[in-house]
Amino acid sequence: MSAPRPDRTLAPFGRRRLPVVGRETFGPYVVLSVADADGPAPDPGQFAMLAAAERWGGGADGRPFLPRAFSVARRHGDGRLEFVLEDVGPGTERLCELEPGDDVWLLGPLGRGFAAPRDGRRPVLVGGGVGIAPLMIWGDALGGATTLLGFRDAAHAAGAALVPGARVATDDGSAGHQGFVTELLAAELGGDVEVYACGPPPMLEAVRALCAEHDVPAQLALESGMACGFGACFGCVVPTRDGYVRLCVDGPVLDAAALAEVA
Amino acid sequence: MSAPRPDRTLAPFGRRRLPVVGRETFGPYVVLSVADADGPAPDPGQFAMLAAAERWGGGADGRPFLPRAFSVARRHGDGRLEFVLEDVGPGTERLCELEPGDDVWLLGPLGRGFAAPRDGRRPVLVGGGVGIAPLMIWGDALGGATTLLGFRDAAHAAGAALVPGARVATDDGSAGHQGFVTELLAAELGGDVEVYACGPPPMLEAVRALCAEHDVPAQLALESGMACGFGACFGCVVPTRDGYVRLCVDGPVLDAAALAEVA
Amino acid sequence: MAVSFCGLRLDHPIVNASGTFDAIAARRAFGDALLRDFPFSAFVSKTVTLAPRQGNPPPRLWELGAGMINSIGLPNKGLEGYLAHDLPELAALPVPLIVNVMGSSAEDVATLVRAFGEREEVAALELNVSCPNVKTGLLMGADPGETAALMDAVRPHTAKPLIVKLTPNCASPADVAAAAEAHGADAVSLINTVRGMAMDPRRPGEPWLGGGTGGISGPAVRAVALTQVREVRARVDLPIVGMGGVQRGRHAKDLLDAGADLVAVGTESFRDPGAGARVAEELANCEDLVHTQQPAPARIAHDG
Amino acid sequence: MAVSFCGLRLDHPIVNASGTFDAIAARRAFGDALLRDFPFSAFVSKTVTLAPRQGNPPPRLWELGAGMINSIGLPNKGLEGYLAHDLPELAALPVPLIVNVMGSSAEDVATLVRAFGEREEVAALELNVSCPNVKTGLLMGADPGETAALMDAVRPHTAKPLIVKLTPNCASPADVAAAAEAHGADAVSLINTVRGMAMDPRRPGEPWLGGGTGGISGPAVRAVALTQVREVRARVDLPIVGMGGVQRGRHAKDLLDAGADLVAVGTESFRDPGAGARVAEELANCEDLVHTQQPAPARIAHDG
Ligand SMILES: Cc1cc2nc3c(=O)[nH]c(=O)nc-3n(C[C@H](O)[C@H](O)[C@H](O)COP(=O)(O)OP(=O)(O)OC[C@H]3O[C@@H](n4cnc5c(N)ncnc54)[C@H](O)[C@@H]3O)c2cc1C
Ligand SMILES: Cc1cc2nc3c(=O)[nH]c(=O)nc-3n(C[C@H](O)[C@H](O)[C@H](O)COP(=O)(O)OP(=O)(O)OC[C@H]3O[C@@H](n4cnc5c(N)ncnc54)[C@H](O)[C@@H]3O)c2cc1C
Ligand SMILES: Cc1cc2nc3c(=O)[nH]c(=O)nc-3n(C[C@H](O)[C@H](O)[C@H](O)COP(=O)(O)O)c2cc1C
Ligand SMILES: Cc1cc2nc3c(=O)[nH]c(=O)nc-3n(C[C@H](O)[C@H](O)[C@H](O)COP(=O)(O)O)c2cc1C
Ligand code: FES
Ligand code: FES
Repeated sequence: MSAPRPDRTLAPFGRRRLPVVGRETFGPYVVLSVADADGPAPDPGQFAMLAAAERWGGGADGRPFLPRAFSVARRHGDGRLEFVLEDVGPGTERLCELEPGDDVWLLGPLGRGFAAPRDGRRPVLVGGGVGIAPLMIWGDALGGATTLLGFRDAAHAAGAALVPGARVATDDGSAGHQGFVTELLAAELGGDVEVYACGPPPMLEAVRALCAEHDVPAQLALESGMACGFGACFGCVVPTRDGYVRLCVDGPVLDAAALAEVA
Repeated sequence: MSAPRPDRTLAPFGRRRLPVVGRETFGPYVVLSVADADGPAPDPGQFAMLAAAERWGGGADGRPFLPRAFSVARRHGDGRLEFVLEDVGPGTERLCELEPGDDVWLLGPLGRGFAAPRDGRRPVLVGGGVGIAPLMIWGDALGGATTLLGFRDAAHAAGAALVPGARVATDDGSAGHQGFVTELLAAELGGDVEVYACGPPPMLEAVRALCAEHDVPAQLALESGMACGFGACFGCVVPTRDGYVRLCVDGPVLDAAALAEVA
Repeated sequence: MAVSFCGLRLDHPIVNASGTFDAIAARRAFGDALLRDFPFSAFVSKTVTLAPRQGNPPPRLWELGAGMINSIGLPNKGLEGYLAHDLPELAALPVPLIVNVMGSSAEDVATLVRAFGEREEVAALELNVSCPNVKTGLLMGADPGETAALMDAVRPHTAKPLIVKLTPNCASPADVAAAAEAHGADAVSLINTVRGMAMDPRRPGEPWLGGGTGGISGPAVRAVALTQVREVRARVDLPIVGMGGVQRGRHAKDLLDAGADLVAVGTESFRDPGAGARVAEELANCEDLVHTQQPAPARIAHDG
Repeated sequence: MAVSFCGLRLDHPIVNASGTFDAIAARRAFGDALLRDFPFSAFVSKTVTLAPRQGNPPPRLWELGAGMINSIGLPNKGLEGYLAHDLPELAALPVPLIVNVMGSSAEDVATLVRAFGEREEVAALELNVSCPNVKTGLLMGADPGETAALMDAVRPHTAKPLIVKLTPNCASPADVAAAAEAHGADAVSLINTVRGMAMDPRRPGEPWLGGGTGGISGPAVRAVALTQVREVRARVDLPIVGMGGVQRGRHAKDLLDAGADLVAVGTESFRDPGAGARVAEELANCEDLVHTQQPAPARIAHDG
């Protein structure tokens, strides 16, 4: 096994038990801060597998059992990592109730993050709902970028406060532009841009199709159900033009050109 | 199905969700109070199946799953039920951490309790460890009785405060008489007495053998692993001279004469 | 949600699993309240054998995080004892009675079937075939040929509905179900418990259960039940009683969707004696039928 | 806690379960740290087939309260791809390599066994027999005769240790193990996953998994593994690799007590990639080997 040239920031081998040091809410979203002073600085777009150190299990149908994947949303100089969580099931429910004083198990950083814009293109970041998370750290790294965010309604749009200066669309028009965030994106596709998107599959598919139509490169941060996060289970595959790839090791960021469709 | 003459206080059909209204500790024992104003007054020696209403499961190996059996230790005029718990595993651990504001599921009262002393005999109550629980309510009902309690050490003997006036033995002599509680009992077996005992099997076996030797009647409150508590699973059997009996419906109090041995 | 099953009209599709509810003992504990609020639409007895059985030595129970293992060993009063003592009491139940029987030879089972088939208190019979045939050594319910031979031997002895209770501990319950169907069964029920064991934490190398091995039930076997019910449904047209780990309405719904006609609640009754009625109600009200807290559209879906 | 297994000397008794740890992918994620702290005393590959396989359509995973169901569908590069790309990388691992192979006919398996048997990087072979024989339609590993025939066909092709990986989805894994032993197997491993499925919460009646049914692993199958290992031990003298739901040292201890010689950790590695080493350490230190918090004497015992 010859040492491969790493195409990503490597994770320390083994999960580590880390203290929760902050919890803030932005509308329905919870920003969880975890102190990871000895951990490496993740690449923007990388993720971590998280589980509560206590009481992981015993929720609906006894779940959660496996850890859950979350994009690293921000890293502070002291090693503090921020995650943006939305409570959608037993795993996120449990993580959303953690408070400073509780611990998490963290494995990461994992996966391949965003690549720099090709040929000096102008980055445009597009997020839907909790898909805002990886765009925060990517915007930080880029030193700021045009950011377009779509939310269901004004309540959810409270999450937009996490990216100051972002433009917002809501499905019901209760905040910002009424309509899909792709409508805001369409207006940005004139010049030499590269699009970075994260959000629900229908939004990503709309972004992919739109960028393909305008011949604009795009990098999409996808999701899929993951058991392990480090290539062990082959559970997280998504179909690409080259067949299935494991999102946890070959993604979560995939080049839009590699995908026929986001399903 | 002709209505049988009830030989016990019947339980309402169905478990009921009841609030915890008190929690006190006596050494290693936790006294949990549950408000059950609408429930029937249990017979001394009857028990209830308890489970925490929240977070029942998710402990060691994902347990507990089934409810747990506990003797009713006291009932107050307002329907408040007291249970004396010792943390010995995931079920008792969870119940011991409950506080006022939490709820429990309770099914009961269940089983057959103590019978009045035969022929006006003088009752002598003998308890070992958390086996004190059913003796408390029985002592109340008898209007006081000679009570002998055995504990491992002085720390555990803190439980003796639950029965004012009880005489105590400890294995290590750190409180009361040094030695087994059966040594205190031996001194009581002179006259016409009836013994009521609850405690670990070796203690109950010693009580049974001693009483048999002295031709003194005894009623023993036994334990066994129970899944249901109402005769459904056939899991809680103990061997008697007449074969196996289900402790949850034919006990938990059995006449010592019915047993060849407490194993 | 009244349903019809093998000619029986039932108030709702939830019955008890054999051996997990003793209506006579429950009457002692709960009195007449049990009859008023009887949780099941039919009552299935614990397994009855020709001769009385004491059952296995304790301990008989081991708790799992998601269920339990039992080695009860089918204690029962035997045919005569059952006819004399239990049947009259069970006749007073407000629902039809299904008697579950087992024997270690086809003749034994035939005797039981004939005896119960003659009694008007008995609405149907369930055959517990999780038993080795003393003659062939094969588990009757694990082998299609054994099951066929058993059905041929017992079918002539009653016109009452015969439900064959399949074991999950074989390569293909669907093959066994097909044999049962071809040889005159009126319905199949599944799953029985899954073979399992636990070690005694205090005696290294020794099994905990008095019977050595036991049967797993409860949520741990739910996914097994679902797949076996679906496989059996793909092979037979008979009505199916589905069971295994049902705790909520949506678990019953899954089994019905997989092809069951009735659903039995077993282990969950130990946690909640009224579980049968609760599951029936959750099912009827479509309560709790969705697994996740949030609807699909607004979140990042999980299906890559 | 060094152990010897089929002539291999291993540092401790904990290996990985096939298909639950990809050392090459893990190297991409963790770099050389993986090699330094390699958690297993031997590395078992994911199943390799003659031709490449894409695997099943997603979703491939369903979470249970006590484990998971997978329908991965054995994606792999096929024999040639594996020899060309994977084998050289795996040769750098600090532990012996056991290659797991599967084929839908005895000839396919023989080809795989011969090809890998010739490679000095390969210390032993594991035969995944949870596969239908395309010729007979029978699941190779569910039938003693099929397993015997398979062993007869492949045994002549290598002198390397052959481990037969038994399926739990049959009436008697012990019968299959006995056939494997009689026909030249060097060891058996068990259990593979238990057949199960889940319904899609959003599409009533439709299975969740892309493959329809899947295999249950994790704590939910631990009691099944324990009983099958014990049954197999009672029948064969071969070394046994026991697996199924091992999360802690005491779970490994239980399997060893039941008759296993090695223990494999599978699903737990998904939760904790270092689980193999942790379990080995817990086992060596007799940590966590007792289930309950308090010693027996001072409490009211539970054994009535
Ligand atoms: C690379 C990556 C990055 C991510 N980043 C973020 C992030 O930054 N913030 C964030 O909030 N989320 C993020 N997610 C999503 C997050 O991982 C999921 O929301 C989380 O796993 C849900 O777990 P849960 O237990 O709360 O919900 P679950 O109940 O697991 O449900 C989520 C969905 O899974 C399906 N499902 C339901 N039951 C089951 C079952 N038993 N087994 C399997 N699937 C089931 C359903 O489709 C359901 O809607 C990310 C995911 C990936 C892969
Ligand atoms: C009628 C009756 C009255 C009782 N009254 C009281 C009372 O008033 N106060 C009180 O504190 N206790 C009482 N008990 C005992 C109480 O029910 C048990 O202590 C309790 O069930 C233990 O549960 P646990 O989860 O804490 O411990 P468990 O872990 O369940 O362990 C207790 C014992 O069970 C065995 N065991 C270990 N693992 C398992 C497993 N997986 N499955 C099955 N058995 C296992 C071991 O022997 C262990 O020592 C009573 C019991 C009965 C039957
Ligand atoms: C304690 C116990 C006793 C059982 N006794 C019997 C029995 O006597 N006859 C029978 O056919 N099945 C018996 N079963 C199996 C159940 O009827 C049912 O098939 C199995 O428990 C699966 O359902 P569940 O997961 O809902 O419990 C028993 C199950 C348990 C848990
Ligand atoms: C995701 C996943 C993939 C698996 N792939 C294989 C495989 O390729 N070949 C094989 O023989 N077993 C495979 N198995 C079965 C495991 O090797 C093991 O037998 C089973 O998971 C039980 O162990 P566990 O409970 O510790 O996971 C797989 C299991 C899982 C969970
Ligand atoms: S999550 Fe396991 S391989 Fe990707
Ligand atoms: S505890 Fe179930 S029958 Fe006694």
